[in-house]
Amino acid sequence: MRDFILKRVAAIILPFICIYGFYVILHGHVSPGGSFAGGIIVGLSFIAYSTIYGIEKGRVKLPEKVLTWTESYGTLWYGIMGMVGIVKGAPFLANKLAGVDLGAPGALSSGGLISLIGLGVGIRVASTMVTLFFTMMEEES
Amino acid sequence: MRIRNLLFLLLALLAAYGMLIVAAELPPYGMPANPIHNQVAERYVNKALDDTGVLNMVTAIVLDYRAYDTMFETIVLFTATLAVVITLKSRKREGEQ
Amino acid sequence: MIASITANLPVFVVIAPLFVAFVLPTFARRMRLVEGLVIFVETLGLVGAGYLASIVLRQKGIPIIYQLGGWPAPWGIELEAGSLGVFFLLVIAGVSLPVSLFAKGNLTEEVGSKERVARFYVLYLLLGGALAGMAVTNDLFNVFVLVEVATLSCCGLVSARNHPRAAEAAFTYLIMATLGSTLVLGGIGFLYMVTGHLNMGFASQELGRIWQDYPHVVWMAVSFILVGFGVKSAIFPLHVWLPDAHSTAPSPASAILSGLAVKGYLICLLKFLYSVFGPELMQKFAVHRILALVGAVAIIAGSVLALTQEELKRRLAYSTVAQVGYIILGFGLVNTKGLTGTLFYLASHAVIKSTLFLAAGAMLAATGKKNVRELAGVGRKMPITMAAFTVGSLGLIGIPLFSGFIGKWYLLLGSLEAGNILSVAVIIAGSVLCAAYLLPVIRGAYFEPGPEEDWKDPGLPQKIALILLVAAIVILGVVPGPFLELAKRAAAELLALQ
Amino acid sequence: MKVLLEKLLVNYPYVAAVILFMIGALTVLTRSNLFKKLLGINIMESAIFLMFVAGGNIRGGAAPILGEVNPKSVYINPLPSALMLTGIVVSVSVTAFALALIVRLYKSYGTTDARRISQLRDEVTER
Repeated sequence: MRDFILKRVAAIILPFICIYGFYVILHGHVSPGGSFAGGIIVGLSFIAYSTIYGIEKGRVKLPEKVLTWTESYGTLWYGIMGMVGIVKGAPFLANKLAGVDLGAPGALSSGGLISLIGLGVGIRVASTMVTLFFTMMEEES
Repeated sequence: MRIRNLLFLLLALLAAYGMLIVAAELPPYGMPANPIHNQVAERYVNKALDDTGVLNMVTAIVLDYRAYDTMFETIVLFTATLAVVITLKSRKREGEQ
Repeated sequence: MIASITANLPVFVVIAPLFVAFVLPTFARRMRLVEGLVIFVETLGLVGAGYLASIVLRQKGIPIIYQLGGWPAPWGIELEAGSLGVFFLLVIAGVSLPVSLFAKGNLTEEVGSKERVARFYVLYLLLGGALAGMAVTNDLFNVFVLVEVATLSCCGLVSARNHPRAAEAAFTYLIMATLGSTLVLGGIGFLYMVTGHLNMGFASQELGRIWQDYPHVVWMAVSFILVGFGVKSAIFPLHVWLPDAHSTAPSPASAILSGLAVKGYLICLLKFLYSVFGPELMQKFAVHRILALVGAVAIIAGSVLALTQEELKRRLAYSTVAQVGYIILGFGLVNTKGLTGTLFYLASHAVIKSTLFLAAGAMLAATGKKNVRELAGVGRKMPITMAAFTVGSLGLIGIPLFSGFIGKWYLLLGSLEAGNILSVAVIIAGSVLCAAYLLPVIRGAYFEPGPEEDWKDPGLPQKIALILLVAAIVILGVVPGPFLELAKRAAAELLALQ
Repeated sequence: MKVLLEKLLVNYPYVAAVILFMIGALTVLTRSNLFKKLLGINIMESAIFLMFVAGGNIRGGAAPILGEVNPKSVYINPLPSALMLTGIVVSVSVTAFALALIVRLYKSYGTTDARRISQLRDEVTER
């Protein structure tokens, strides 16, 4: 797409969409929304970038290797957070029982491992959406 | 083909009738006394803040009480990505990389 | 350290293959490392399952309960490694280790480049993890999520073969299987709406108390779950996706799909029927009659359909439809002997069908011939492969000293105890039909002259895999000992829950 | 009959779920276009999600997030909502994979019609 207006508007809006996505991910435990919704918003900002500026430029922003790594280690991150419980002598995926500080209710840092897990899931969902989009688009061309 | 579709329609209407009877028999919609609002839901509503320290109870369930389900949910996404990639990336294209 | 590993073993057997699966895509090009890791983690799984089985046997069948996240039962998710769970864990580990050995260095032909092989292994491990999860889970919704992981990875394995027919088979499979899991989710929804519990034990208790208030709802839940798992495990009239999917997949994938994936769904169905609804409710709703009838029809129809197939892999796929019939028939005999038989038959069919599919795959790879008639004379040129095929066939027919016999024997005893003469006749007729569609293959391979071509046995890892599986068939048939003991305990536990 | 209708009137979300479910099932069974089959599956799943979420609702209840509403009102049951979050993600994954398979089939056969594809396949095997 070679539309000048579209490109300028996208250049202004897309960073904010991306940041808003991260906001939704990080505030999943104190407000509506959460890691899945936020992850999809982050993924969409990259998808919109690739549709407007062309798939090659999108690929430069997020190379295949980065996507593979976020895919794999984003999923592994969940498991590692689960192992915290086992290391502390509690069952798998324990949070309060593992002795993690739950913090003040309503604060961004509250919830112990929940916000950390949520961040991992969010990044993972974003990279999934982008990977699906790239794979299908490259097959079309 | 037309006859087969009509047959399916009849079958579906029959099944719909059965399911409507079931829908009528289910606990009345939106009543606080339904079996679904038992001690399980009560604990989630009343003690989520003490147990997990988060305000959003849905997040508390998704990422703490039933975190094991959510782990498999991310695995479903992971599986779907791999399946899509293995289906669409042909042999030739990858040989070129 | 050791203590914390053994204490968390029920969850480790599920997540160990998954963890390896997550990291595999990042070094997809280093083939030997990938293969080594897969075989390593499968071996670990076998060791873990064996240790759990020894604990459960020593505890006289008291299940190991594991509360995830430390949340007690009705609130959190609970894993239960009882006799049934460890029995199926042993089957999973015992079958998937030889299959991954068979796949070693053998997949590039059927799947493609190194990256594709690595992704194939990832899907394979994810399927293994999901099946292990099904074996130990004790939560209704968790079953649904695990079933979805298994479904998606099965369809991925089918479409891994780079061929339009594989994609078509995978699409049909995906649509049918998703239809099935939607129905399962609906059934779980009905159960949850009337009981308010997702834990199997609590839901079962609550259901026993309130089912009279909601007879239609419970009936609808039973039928949704029966049809849902019926589609997924290819019970006869719902089997239409199976022959295409299982015959077009790469050989190790066919082995694991026919041997294990179908069994995973059957184990879930067994858990729903016996641990949630309970034997008493099943008999009140006459579910056991339906199951016995459906099983009998499936045995006969599947065997007849298998007889008409020319292609070897398709014949084996239809044979799976018939053998699933035996297992469903066993679910319908609500007594200890019948359930023991059905569980043992499930295990022995898992081993036997993987052997048959792997041997058929090796023959296909060596000769390039798909049809039964073209495989004449292969027995003398590929002695080990054909010997494995022969042992597998004899086991499937139910010759004494092979594992299939014990399962069928207990099924017969169970049918006699239930006074079900029809199923006795069907079990024997099924064996005869099974001989009719498998023995011609063996006769052709050994006693008919073949073309003068240079067909060879596969490489060393493949031979070891086949020998391991054959050893498992013979050992299960000659000294079933602890394995039969586990099956008996599991059957008793399932029946005592009422 | 009258009792049935009265009860159905109370349980109207479940009736909507039944209707949606049947629309989806008929679409899957009678349409030969692969996209429509996929859409039918999605509609069926939505029906089940609707049933779950409606089951967890309480009339006049508040969304299960603390500190946002007046404390007098009751909170609805958060468990079905959490379960359906998982269900939706599963449905998204299935849709993505099915779309990929449709793209693959379209590249091989040049059509998205199931009947046409099976015809083409038979022609290929006959040759």
